[in-house]
Amino acid sequence: MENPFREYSLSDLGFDLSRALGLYRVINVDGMPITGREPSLSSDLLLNMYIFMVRARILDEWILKLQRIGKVALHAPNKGQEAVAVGSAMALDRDDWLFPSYRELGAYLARGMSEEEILDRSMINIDDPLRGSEFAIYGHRRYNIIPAPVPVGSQIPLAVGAAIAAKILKHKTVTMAIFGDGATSRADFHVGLNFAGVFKAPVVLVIQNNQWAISTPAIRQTASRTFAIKGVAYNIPSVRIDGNDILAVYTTALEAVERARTGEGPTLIEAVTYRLGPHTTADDPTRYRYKEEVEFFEKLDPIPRFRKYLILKGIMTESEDKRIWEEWSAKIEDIVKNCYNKPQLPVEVIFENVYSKPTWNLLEQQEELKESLRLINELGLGAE
Amino acid sequence: MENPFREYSLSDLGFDLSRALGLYRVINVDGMPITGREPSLSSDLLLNMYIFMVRARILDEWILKLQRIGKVALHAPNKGQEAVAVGSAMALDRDDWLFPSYRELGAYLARGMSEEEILDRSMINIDDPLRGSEFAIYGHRRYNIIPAPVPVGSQIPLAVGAAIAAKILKHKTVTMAIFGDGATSRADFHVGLNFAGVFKAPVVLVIQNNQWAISTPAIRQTASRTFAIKGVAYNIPSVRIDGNDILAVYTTALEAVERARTGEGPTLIEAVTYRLGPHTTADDPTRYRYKEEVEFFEKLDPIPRFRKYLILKGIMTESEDKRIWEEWSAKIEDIVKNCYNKPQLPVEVIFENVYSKPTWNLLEQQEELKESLRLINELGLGAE
Amino acid sequence: MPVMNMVQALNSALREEMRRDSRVVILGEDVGRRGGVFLVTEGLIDEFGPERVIDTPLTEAGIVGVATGMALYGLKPVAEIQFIDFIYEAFDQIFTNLSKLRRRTGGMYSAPVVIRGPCCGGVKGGMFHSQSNESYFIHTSGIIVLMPSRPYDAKGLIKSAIRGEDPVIFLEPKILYRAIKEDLPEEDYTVPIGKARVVKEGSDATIITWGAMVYKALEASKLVESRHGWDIEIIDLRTLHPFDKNAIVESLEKTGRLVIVHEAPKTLGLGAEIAAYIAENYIDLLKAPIARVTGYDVPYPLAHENHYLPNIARIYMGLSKVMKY
Amino acid sequence: MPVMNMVQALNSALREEMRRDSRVVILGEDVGRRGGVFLVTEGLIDEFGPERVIDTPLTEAGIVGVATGMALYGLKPVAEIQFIDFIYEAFDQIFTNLSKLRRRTGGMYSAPVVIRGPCCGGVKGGMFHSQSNESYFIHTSGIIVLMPSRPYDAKGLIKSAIRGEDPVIFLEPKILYRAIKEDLPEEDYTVPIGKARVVKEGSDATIITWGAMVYKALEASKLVESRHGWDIEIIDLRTLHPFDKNAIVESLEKTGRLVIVHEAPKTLGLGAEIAAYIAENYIDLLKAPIARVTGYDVPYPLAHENHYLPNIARIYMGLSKVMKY
Ligand SMILES: Cc1ncc(C[n+]2csc(CCOP(=O)(O)OP(=O)(O)O)c2C)c(N)n1
Ligand SMILES: Cc1ncc(C[n+]2csc(CCOP(=O)(O)OP(=O)(O)O)c2C)c(N)n1
Ligand SMILES: [Mg+2]
Ligand SMILES: [Mg+2]
Repeated sequence: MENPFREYSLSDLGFDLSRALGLYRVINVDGMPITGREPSLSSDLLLNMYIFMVRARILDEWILKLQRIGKVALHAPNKGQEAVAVGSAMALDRDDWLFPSYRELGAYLARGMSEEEILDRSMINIDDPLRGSEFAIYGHRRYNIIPAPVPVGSQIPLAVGAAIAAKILKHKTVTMAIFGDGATSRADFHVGLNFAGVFKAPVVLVIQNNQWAISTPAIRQTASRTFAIKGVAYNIPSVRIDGNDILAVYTTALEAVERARTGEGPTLIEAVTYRLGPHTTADDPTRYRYKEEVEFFEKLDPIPRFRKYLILKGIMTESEDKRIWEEWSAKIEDIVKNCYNKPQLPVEVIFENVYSKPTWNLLEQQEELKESLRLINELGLGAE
Repeated sequence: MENPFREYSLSDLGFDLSRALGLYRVINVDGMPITGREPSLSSDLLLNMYIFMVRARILDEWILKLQRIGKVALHAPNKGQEAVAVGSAMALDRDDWLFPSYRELGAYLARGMSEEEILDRSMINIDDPLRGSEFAIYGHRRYNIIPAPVPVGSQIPLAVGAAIAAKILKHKTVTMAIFGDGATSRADFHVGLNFAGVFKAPVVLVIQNNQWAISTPAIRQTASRTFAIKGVAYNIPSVRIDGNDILAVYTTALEAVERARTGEGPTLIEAVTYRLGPHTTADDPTRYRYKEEVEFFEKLDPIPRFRKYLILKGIMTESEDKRIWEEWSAKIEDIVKNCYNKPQLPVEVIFENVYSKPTWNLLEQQEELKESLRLINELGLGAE
Repeated sequence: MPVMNMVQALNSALREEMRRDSRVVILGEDVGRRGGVFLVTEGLIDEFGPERVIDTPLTEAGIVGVATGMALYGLKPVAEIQFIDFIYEAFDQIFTNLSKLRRRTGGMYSAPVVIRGPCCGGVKGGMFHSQSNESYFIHTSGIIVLMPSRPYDAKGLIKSAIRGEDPVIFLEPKILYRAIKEDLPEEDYTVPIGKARVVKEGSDATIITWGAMVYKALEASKLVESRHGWDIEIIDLRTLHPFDKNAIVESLEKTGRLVIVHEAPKTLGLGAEIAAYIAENYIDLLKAPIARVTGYDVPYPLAHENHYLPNIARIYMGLSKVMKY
Repeated sequence: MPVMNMVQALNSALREEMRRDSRVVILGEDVGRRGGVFLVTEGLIDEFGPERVIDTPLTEAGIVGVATGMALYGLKPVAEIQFIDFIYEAFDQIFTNLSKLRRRTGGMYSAPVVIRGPCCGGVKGGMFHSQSNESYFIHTSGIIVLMPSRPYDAKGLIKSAIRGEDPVIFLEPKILYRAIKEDLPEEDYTVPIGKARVVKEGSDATIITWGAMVYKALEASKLVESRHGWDIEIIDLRTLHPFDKNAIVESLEKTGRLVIVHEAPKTLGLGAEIAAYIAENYIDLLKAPIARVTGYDVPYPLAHENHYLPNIARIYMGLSKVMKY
C-alpha cells in the first residue's frame, strides 16, 4: 500500500486541467481556421461532415412538421447541435458502439442509419425497428447504436459497462456515450464515470452542454465552473471544446477514441453548444428564456460556420452547397412520403420482447387481449 | 446569461486546489507542533479533546467485548479514527446538526451523548433511544445527532437538505455529515454535493478516509488522486488533512463551520486516517490485508500522538494521563454493568413508529401478534 | 364558486397552503419560471420567490433526499417529480430514509415530505411518461399513497397530505389534468385520507377503481346497464394506502360481486391486495370469483396503449365474468 | 457425492459455470480477496483472476448499471449485492434498463444479468440486513425472481439463471447458507425455472411458501399433525416469478385449503398475488378462506424479529383458520 499520508500536487493529476477549463476551437465563429490547429482531412471527409449536418437539419424540420400534424408523438429538436452529434459519431469506427441520448439525429445518420429507418421510428409504423416501445429514441443493432432510455443519463453506466466488457474480451471496441448537461447531475453520471476511471474503460463520454435542461440553465445545474472539470473527480482526462465547431468536435473525439483504443482509458468531452429550438415539441421556451438570447446564438449556428470554412478552403462552392440542400430536401421529402403511408404495427406488439419466451401470465393476458378485440368488434366499440 | 463560450482558468475556481491535494497537519507524527500552525486553544479544551478520544477508545473496546459475548448484535470498531470523530464534532455548536455514520463514538460523546445512552443503544435494552429499530447506529434528538442509515452515504443529502432548510429559515445552524471513503462512490455523495454547491448550503462534509471499505482499498474506490479533489466537481472548497492529528481536524472543521455559518457555503474535508480494527465484528481482515500494514499504522495512532503533544506542552503530565484512563475505565465499567442488566424492550415495539398513527392494517396485525403470543404461551412454544 | 380543472385545483391548493404555512416549500425540476411541465406550479415563484419555489438540478435522488433533509429540519417540502416514471433514482432515499425515518430514529424524527407528480397513461406518453407504479410505494410501509380522480379531491387530498405528519406519494393522473372542470368551494376544505368515495351506487356488482379508470368504469357500467340491466356500484379508492377496506366491504355486502380495475400491471398491482384481503376475510360475501381488469404485465407500450389499458370492452368482460357466474 | 451447504453449492455452481463459459464474470463489493462477506465467491479470484472476479467501488447503481452494459456487450455477469437490502440505489437501472432493455430495443438487445445476494431475516440483522423485497421485482415485468431453500436447488437454479436469456434476481436466504448440508450430484445439473417443489405431500391443506419459511412450515405441519392429525402439503415455490401456478392448483384440487407463508410484509407481498390469482380463477376449489401468514407491514425490526417473522404459532393460527372453517 502506498503511504496514504503522502501529499499530492497538481502535477500528480493525470492530465492538464487547463484543457478542462478552456474552450478548444479549430475554426473561429466566422469559419476562419485558427493557425496550427487545422487537421489534414480529405475533402471528401469534410464534405461528408457537412452533408450529415445538412441531412440532420432537414430531417429535424420534417419530424417537427410531422409532430405538428399529429403523425409523430413527440420530438426533441436538434437544431443548432448538429456539430456535436455528427463530429463525435464520425470519430467512431464501424465496430464501435454508440450510446446516444434523444437529440442526436446527426449521430445516427453518421453511423449509417438511413432517414427511412429514423422516420419509421418517429412514425411508429410497421417497420419501426423498436416495435412501438417508446417515442423519441433511436437506435439500431445494425449500426451499433443502442437506443437511449428516456430517463436521462441512464445510458452512461451501460456505455461504461460495455467498454469494460470489450476490454475484458480483448476487443478493440470503443464505446461512446452522448448526454446532456442536465444528465451530469444524475447518479448515473457519477457511478458511470467512477467505474470508467477505476477500470480505465475504453469509453468516450460526451457532454452535450446546450445550456439548458428544459428550463434549467447550466449554471443552476451545478456550481462547478465547467462540466469538463468534473472529470477530475474520477481522474478522467477532460477537454472542453466549442461544440459548434465540428472540426474541434471531430478532432477531439478522434483523439479520445484513439486513447481509448490504445488502452489509455476514458476521456470526458464537454462540447459547448446551444439548443436553438424548444426542449421538445411539448415545451414553450418563451416561459423561461428571451428571444434575444436565441437570436444571439442563432448567429453561432454550426452549419453556416462550417459552410464558410468549406467555401473559404475551396472544398465546396456556393452553388454546390445549394445543390446539396436541394438534393437532400427532395430525397428526404420522398422518404417521408414513403414512410407516411406505411401501415401501423399490429396490436400484438404489446406482448413482444418482455422475456426471451412469454411467461404464462403473459400468455393468459394475450388471450384476454384477443377476447377484448373480438368484443370490441362485436359491439362496435372503440378501443377506449 | 453569461457567454457560455468563454474560457476559464484555474484562478476561476472558487478555491485553492493545492489544499485538496496536500495534507494539512498541525502536529507531526511525533506530536511536535509545526511552526506557525498551532491554534491558541485553552488547556481545558485541549484536555477535553483528549478525554473524548480516551472515552471513545475505552467504550469501543467495551462494545467489542459485549459483542463477543453475544450481548451486542454487531459493532463497527472505531479504533484509530477517534481524532476525526472528536475533532470534527467539537467544531460544531450545540444547535448545529450532526449526521454521522456508524463509526464515530467520539463524535457522539463530544456532542454530549453519554456512555449510558450509547450502551443502551448497543444492547438494545428498554432505554434504547431508537427502540430496537436497528443495530450499530447511534443518535439522539437531544444532541441533534441524526441516527445514520446503514446504507452508507444515504445521510449526505439529508445533511445538505437540512442545511438548505436552515438557510431558508434564516437560522444560523450548520450541519455536518461524516462518512467513509467508500460512501463517496455512491449516488448520494454526488447528488448531495451537487445540491450543496448549487445552493451554497451551510454544510460541512467530512470524508473519513480510513483506507478501506471492508476489503476494498481506497485506490480501488476511485481513480481520483485524493478524495478531497472531488470537491472541484461541485465547486466546493476542499481540504485534505491528516485525520490522525486532532488539531488539524479541529481547526479545519472550525474554519469550515465558520464559513458555513457566515454564508460562504459548504466545505469538503478529507481526513486521512486508518481503520486499525476489523471492518465490523463480522469481518476477518486477514483475508485482505497484511498484519504488517496494520502494525505500521498502529504507530500513527492519534491518541498517543496527541498525548505526546499535551505532555510536551505541559498541559498534562504522565500521571494525569494515567489517571484519566483509570478514571474513565472505571466509570465506563460501571455504566456497562448498569446497562447490562436493564430489561429488554417489549415486543410491541415491532409496531411502533411506522406512521404518526397506526393504520388499520397495522392494528389488525397487532391483534395477530397478541393472539400468537397467547398461543405461544398456551402451547409452550418458543418464538421460532 | 371558482370552476377549476385539476391543474388549477392543485395550483390553488399549493398557493393556499404556502400562504397558510411559511414552512411549505416546493422543489423540483422546472417548477419555477416554467411552472412545471404541466403548469401545476405556475406563478407560484412570482408570489413566493425562488427560496420557496426551488428549481433543482436534474436528479430525483437529490430532490427526494434533500427534501427529506428539509422536512427533518422542519420545513414542509412538496417535491415534484416531473413524471412519476422518473422516481426510481430516488427509491433508495425513499426506502432507506423517507419511509423509515420515524422508525429508524425511534420516533424522534420524521420527514413528512409530500412527493407529487403526474402518473398513469392514456396520453401517448410511451414507456416513461405513462407508468402507474403505486405498488412499489404501497408495499413499503411508512408511506401514504393518494391518487385523486377529480379536481375537488385533488385539492382536498393534497391539503390533507401537506398538513399531515407522514410522507405521502401523491399521484396525479395526467390525462385528467384538464379533462374535468368542477365548481370548487371558495372556503378552505380537506378530503380525509383513507376514505373512498362512492361514485355511483349500484346493487349487482362493485367496481373498485381509482384515477382515470373511474371514468372508464362509469362508461362500462352504462353499457352493461343498457345491454343487461346490471346495476353497478363504482367506488373511487382515492387513498391507495391505507385503502378504505370498510367501503369495499360495505359495498360487497350489498352486491357480492367484485371487479377491480386499475392501470398498473396486474401482477402485484393493488388489485392483488384487495382481492387477497377479501379472499382472506370476507370470502363469504362473494357470490362469484373476483375479477381484475388491469394493465398487462408488460412495460407500458407506446403503440396501442388503448389496448394495454383497461378499456370498456375489458371492463365489460370483467363484469360479465362476475355477473354470469 | 460431495456434501455441501448452500454457500458451497453456490460457490461450486459459479466455479463450474465460469469454467464452462468464459463469458461469465462476477462483480460486486468485496467479491475478490474477501470472497464476499458470506464467502460465496471465495477462491474464485484465485482461479479466474481479477478480470473475471471484479471488486467494484461501493455503489449498487454502478454495479447493476455496469453489469447491464457488460451483458449488452456479450458477457454473462453475475452481480453480487452484498445484502439485497442495499439494492435500492440500483432500482433505476433495474427498472429503466435491465428489465426493459429487450423491450426498449425491439428485441435487438438484451441484458441477461444475474443479480444475486443474501436476503431475508432470522439472523439478528436488523433493518438493512434482513429484508425480503422480492415484491418490487415481481411487480416489474421482464425479470425472473428465484429463491432456493436448499443447496441442491441453489446450485441448480443459479445455473439455470446463468444459462438463461433473461435478467434474474437470485435471492439467497442467508439463514440457510450454512444451516443445511446435502449430498449433491457430481455431474452437472440444473433445476428448471418456473417449477415448484413439493416438500411434503398432504391432503388436508396446502402451504405455499419459499426460502427459510419452508422449514418453519415443516415444523408447524408436524405440530398440527400431532395435535390434530391434520395432513399438510407443503410446496416450495423456488421460482417467485413466474410462479408455478399449476403446482398450486394441483395441490388445491386435493386439499381445497390454502395458507401462504412468507417473510415479506403482507401488503402486496407475493401472497397477495397468489391469493388473488386463486380468488380469480379457482375460487371453486376453496373450502375455506385463504390465509396469509407473513411479515408484518413494518420496517424489519432488530428487536423481536422472531415475532415479526412467521413463527410456528402464527402458521398454526393460519392452518387452524382454514381447517376449522
Ligand atoms: C431522470 C429524468 N428526469 C426527468 C426527465 C424529464 N426531462 C426530459 S429531458 C430533461 C432535461 C434534460 O436536459 P439535458 O440532460 O441537458 O439534455 P437536453 O434535453 O438539453 O439535450 C428532463 C428534465 C427525464 N427524461 N429523465
Ligand atoms: C449501500 C450500501 N452498500 C453496502 C453496504 C455494506 N457495507 C457496510 S460498510 C461498507 C464499507 C463502507 O466503507 P466506508 O464508506 O469507507 O466506511 P468505513 O466502513 O470504512 O468506515 C459496506 C460495503 C452498506 N452498508 N451500504
Ligand atoms: Mg441540455
Ligand atoms: Mg472506509
